[in-house]
Amino acid sequence: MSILLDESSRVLVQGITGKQASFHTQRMLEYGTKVVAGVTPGKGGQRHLGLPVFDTVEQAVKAEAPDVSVIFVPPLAAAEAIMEAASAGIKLIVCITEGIPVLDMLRAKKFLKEKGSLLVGPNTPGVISPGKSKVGIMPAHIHQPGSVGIISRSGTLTYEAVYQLTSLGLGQSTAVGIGGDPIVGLKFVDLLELFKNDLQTEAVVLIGEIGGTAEEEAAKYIKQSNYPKPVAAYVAGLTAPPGKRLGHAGAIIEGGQGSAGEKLQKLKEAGVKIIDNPARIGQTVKDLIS
Amino acid sequence: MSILLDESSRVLVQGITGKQASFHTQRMLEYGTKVVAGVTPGKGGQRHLGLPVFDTVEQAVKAEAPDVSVIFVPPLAAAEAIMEAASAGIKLIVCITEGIPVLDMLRAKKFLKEKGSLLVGPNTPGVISPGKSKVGIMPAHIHQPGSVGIISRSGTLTYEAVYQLTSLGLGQSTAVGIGGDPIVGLKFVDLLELFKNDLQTEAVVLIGEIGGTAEEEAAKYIKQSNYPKPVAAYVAGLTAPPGKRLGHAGAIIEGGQGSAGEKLQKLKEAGVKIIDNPARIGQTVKDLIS
Amino acid sequence: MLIHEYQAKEFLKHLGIKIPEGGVAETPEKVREIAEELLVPVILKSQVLSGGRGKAGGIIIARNPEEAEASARNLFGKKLITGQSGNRGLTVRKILVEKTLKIKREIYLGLTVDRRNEGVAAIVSSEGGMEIEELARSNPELIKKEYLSPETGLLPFQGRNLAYFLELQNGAFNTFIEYLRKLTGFFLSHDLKLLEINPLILTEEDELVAADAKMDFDDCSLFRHPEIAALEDLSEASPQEIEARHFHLNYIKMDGHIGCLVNGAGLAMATMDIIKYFGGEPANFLDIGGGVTEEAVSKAFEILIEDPQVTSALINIFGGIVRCDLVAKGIVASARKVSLKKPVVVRMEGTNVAEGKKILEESGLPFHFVNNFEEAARLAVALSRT
Amino acid sequence: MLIHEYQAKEFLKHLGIKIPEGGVAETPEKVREIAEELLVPVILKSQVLSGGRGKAGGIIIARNPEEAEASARNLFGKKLITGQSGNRGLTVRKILVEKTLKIKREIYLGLTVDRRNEGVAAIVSSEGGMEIEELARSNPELIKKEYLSPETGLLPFQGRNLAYFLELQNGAFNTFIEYLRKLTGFFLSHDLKLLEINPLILTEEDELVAADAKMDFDDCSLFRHPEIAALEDLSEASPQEIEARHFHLNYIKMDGHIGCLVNGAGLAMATMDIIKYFGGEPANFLDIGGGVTEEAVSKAFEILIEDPQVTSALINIFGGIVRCDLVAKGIVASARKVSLKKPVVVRMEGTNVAEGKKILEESGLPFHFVNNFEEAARLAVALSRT
Repeated sequence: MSILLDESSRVLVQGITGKQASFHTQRMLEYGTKVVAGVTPGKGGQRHLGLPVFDTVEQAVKAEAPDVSVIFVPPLAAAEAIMEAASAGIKLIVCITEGIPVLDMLRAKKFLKEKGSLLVGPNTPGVISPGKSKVGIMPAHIHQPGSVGIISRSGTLTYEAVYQLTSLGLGQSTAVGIGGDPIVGLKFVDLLELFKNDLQTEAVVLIGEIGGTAEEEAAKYIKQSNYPKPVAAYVAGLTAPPGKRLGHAGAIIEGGQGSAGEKLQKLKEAGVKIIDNPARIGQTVKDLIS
Repeated sequence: MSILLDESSRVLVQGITGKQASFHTQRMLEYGTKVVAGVTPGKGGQRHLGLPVFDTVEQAVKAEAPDVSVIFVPPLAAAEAIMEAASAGIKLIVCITEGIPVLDMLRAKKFLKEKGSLLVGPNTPGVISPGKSKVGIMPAHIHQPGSVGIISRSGTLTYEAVYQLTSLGLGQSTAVGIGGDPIVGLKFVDLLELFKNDLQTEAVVLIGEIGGTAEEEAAKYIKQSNYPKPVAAYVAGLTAPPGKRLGHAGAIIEGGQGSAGEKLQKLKEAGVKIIDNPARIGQTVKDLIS
Repeated sequence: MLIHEYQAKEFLKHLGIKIPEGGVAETPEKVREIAEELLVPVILKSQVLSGGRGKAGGIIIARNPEEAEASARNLFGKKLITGQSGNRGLTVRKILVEKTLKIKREIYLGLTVDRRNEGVAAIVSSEGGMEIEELARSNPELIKKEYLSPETGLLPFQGRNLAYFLELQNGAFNTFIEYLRKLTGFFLSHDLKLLEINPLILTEEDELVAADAKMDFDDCSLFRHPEIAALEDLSEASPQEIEARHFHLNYIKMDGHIGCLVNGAGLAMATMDIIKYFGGEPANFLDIGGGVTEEAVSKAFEILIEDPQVTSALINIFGGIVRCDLVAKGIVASARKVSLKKPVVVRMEGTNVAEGKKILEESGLPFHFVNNFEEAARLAVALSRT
Repeated sequence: MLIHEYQAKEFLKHLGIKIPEGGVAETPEKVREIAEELLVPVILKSQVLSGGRGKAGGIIIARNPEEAEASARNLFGKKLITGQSGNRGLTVRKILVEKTLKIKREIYLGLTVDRRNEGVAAIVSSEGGMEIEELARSNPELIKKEYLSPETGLLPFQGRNLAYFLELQNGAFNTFIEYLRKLTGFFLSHDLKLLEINPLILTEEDELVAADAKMDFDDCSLFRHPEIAALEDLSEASPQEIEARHFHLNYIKMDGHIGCLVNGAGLAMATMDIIKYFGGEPANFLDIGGGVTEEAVSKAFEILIEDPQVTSALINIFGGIVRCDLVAKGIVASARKVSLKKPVVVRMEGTNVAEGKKILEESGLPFHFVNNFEEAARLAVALSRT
């Protein structure tokens, strides 16, 4: 089954003619993702990588009926690209762009609530349902189809987790990068809910980090819902100094809140299997399942 | 049962110390409405008509737990009063004020959607569930408890309809003035839906008028839902000249749309009993029920 | 509240939106003077508050200043009868004289409060110059709408969606979006209900120029825009209408013979409808409103009863906020003043109805009392024919 | 991006929000001069980018100009060690000299992006002067929040809710709401993440005066606020940090011995964590990012390896967007330049890993290759102790 994406997902690339977008669209096509069109204002009517390019998402939707859009536009226009996609009726929007101003994201999220679209990111490597569809920038070869669901605030650390799992013979149902920004679309809780109902998924790995309260909310949800599948969690940043932003815009301990220790404590209390050593993510999940 | 209001409704009056508000609050109390508090910024801590006055709706909600608010504040502050009530968690907001700028109402309605409160009006005589609770400015004595639901865009014309019904021995479950402005809260469709599930209500009278498409939407809803109760409708303004605003801000035929004839046609097609003669509203309903 | 084209164009100019060169004149000589300055064929546009001015003969092209002056002489003082003017027509008092444009394309651009979708709709069409409602019926595929939030205004992609729909190119593409952004800002900050530029001309030089402009402001918002309220042109209002406004009465003159005085807009419409239902014709819409004074009732009655077209009157009051005794006092005062000769049917219900009737009865004036709404209407119709 | 108190107060002044009289000085003589003009006891406030300046001895009251000059002489050049400064402390380079206020009450006023509620929170407390997080734990009933929409800003009733909560009276009531409205507008238009006035003083004359001010701008938004970006104070950044910034490297100096070079923020944190897990201490956080160049990798390696505290290094690359060969080239160039003597453990996976390893191997430089993440960390920790 997998969540968010499957073989039938029709993918639009916003900002397709850019360098990064071109590179990754090529990779997605190679993976077998059904990329059906691209949008770059001013380049409508052209073809790029063999795909039709449109001036607006609305035109692309009309012509090619995509249901997923992946956004590669620069930070200053990215929040607006999210709104454009939602306005045109795209159901799942994956925003790769890093560095979107936080107030822009507040506005975009309000807009999304009215339209009812789902957002993954921004500042995310994207989503992959191995063997079915890859929408994002993650290296494809480390993945393999299977039964572990992954939800992560980090990019390369997700690759690390996937690599460990695959090395131990554990495939993934879907791996979702929720993004490293302070304001993101789908969060741990939303995705846990989706994985709960996904028959393919047997266990879920959460990869959190310092900052915000998404992990605490996940802990609360897992506890209150008597979450029916085993969950393991790693939270990065136990050694992070307070008040410093560690790479991700959202990774900061502020006013004494958002530390990794606190998050791990809450997750532990919710019955989540805590992973202390980031080199043992795969092994922990293996032990958990078997 | 009745809709929107019953004996247990706890009512707050926003702008209670004003002249109109004072007069009508007195009438509501006489009717037996459970008015529990009033709000006038700057007069918090005083008492008025024997009721406690608060500076903010939030304070009033904390102290007296009203679930309905009726608004008598001037047009320039009325949309904001609606938002204040919604923000404080009031479930039903009845806005009597006439003359609110239309863009203010667009903003207020967007706000309401986020908060989930129901709005009746603005520019409405209010809501009455005869014998239980009266929230508004309608003359009480013409009403009597019974089984006819009334939904109307007009004030005095509603009184006329109620008067005719009562004169023929037909009481009312609830009479709702939805307001004569272009942008209002609950519309015919929303209230038809409520009356549908109200055991006390046997038949519904719609009193429409020129302008907008609320009657057409009602017709569509009645048709599509196979509405289970008999509905009669009178639409005022068959003689109205196009392009002229007839008293109500919303009563205008614009661009050839919103005429009474068109509305009646749609209602008729939906199986609604059309009332040609406004002096026969009561008689028509009587014939319809028996 | 509608303002004149030339006033609307002043706003556009301030916003940085191109309008044709030209000026407003109140005399044929001034028209000639402006035409001479413009040096080319000019267009004379009668400034009356109505659409359909062209069909009514209110818009004329003149090839030279002499022709302009001559045409203007014909136009000034002329009564234009348009679809919205009623039979009396609208008198031409001002003429906008403008340079004609070299037209490549005509576009429709409108902003309006959309009641159904509860937002502000930005509407465009590649078929400018036509009435948009007409076009919406005949060729809906030529129209495109975007709904704007009153808080965010125009989002960039919405501007692009519309501009691409219109197939605008290069400079005109960006200019169009910029215009739309400015117009939306103006619409929201000045409480408009309708703003139309129809047509917006794409000239042969690829410039976008507003050849016409219509702005309708929300009457309810004028308290916060005194500078807009000051633009109101009352020259077409009858003295009765101006007086009625002064007393906050909702009065609209119509063509029938039965004067109506009613409280509440819905009941007033229903009263007109029932008159028609029984074969009569209402002479007016008149809603005295909820907060009416005795003096205003007097004035209301005076206005309707002194209308020479009126042969009978129907007073229909359902007392709620309005008290019947107050209405009765106002009517008696007025009826005495005008030495009432026309038949007046009175139907009263509600608050203080007994006191009201007593006042009317004791006045000794010839009122016909009917308690039943239907009977009252029948009688007023019958009496209007005697 | 944090700005100094005196800079934040300049913005407040522009907004029409009262601040204490005073001025900024960079010398003791200037401090005395300002104190002489102010004619009363003054307060000297060290301008460093950190809270907790009072506890660290950075804020001093002086009863006369002589005392002010003497105190300033002590302050200038002093290293203030606060909770946020790290052990090295922050050097006092500027002092804000202000007239002291006659205090009736101290209020807390803050605006912040609320991640959880995804809105802008306006926060007030009747207990000004304390840290709000502290207060939120100890006395949450003394705090009130309103959530503002980024589009509408402060709604009037929200201002009233907060002002009534603070029990402000008369003039101060309205002034407070006006301040809040202006601050919200500024917050939204200038992309702040945090704005605090703590305390906002109600003076004995019933005026509201901002005694302190903190403004933290969203780094991601600086591209559209060049005037804000220009206010950045880099005087406390180490040359390494400034260099790292120049190359768009996320580099943060820490106190340990093992230098880290990683791609990706999460993996970089995890790398620090695993070092700690095996008993080591990371010397830095370093995320080279996704769009890194060979030159930037060189610089990154140079920065960490030349840190005298560093005794071993761990390079952990999971190639995705970043190619292992590019990283390898960068490291080799840099290692050659600095004539590498410290042990370096390399763990590489992902895109072009074979090419990357080959480049490192062929360089002849003494890299330790470990394929396993855990083994790599263990080795780096072990090597740091030899």
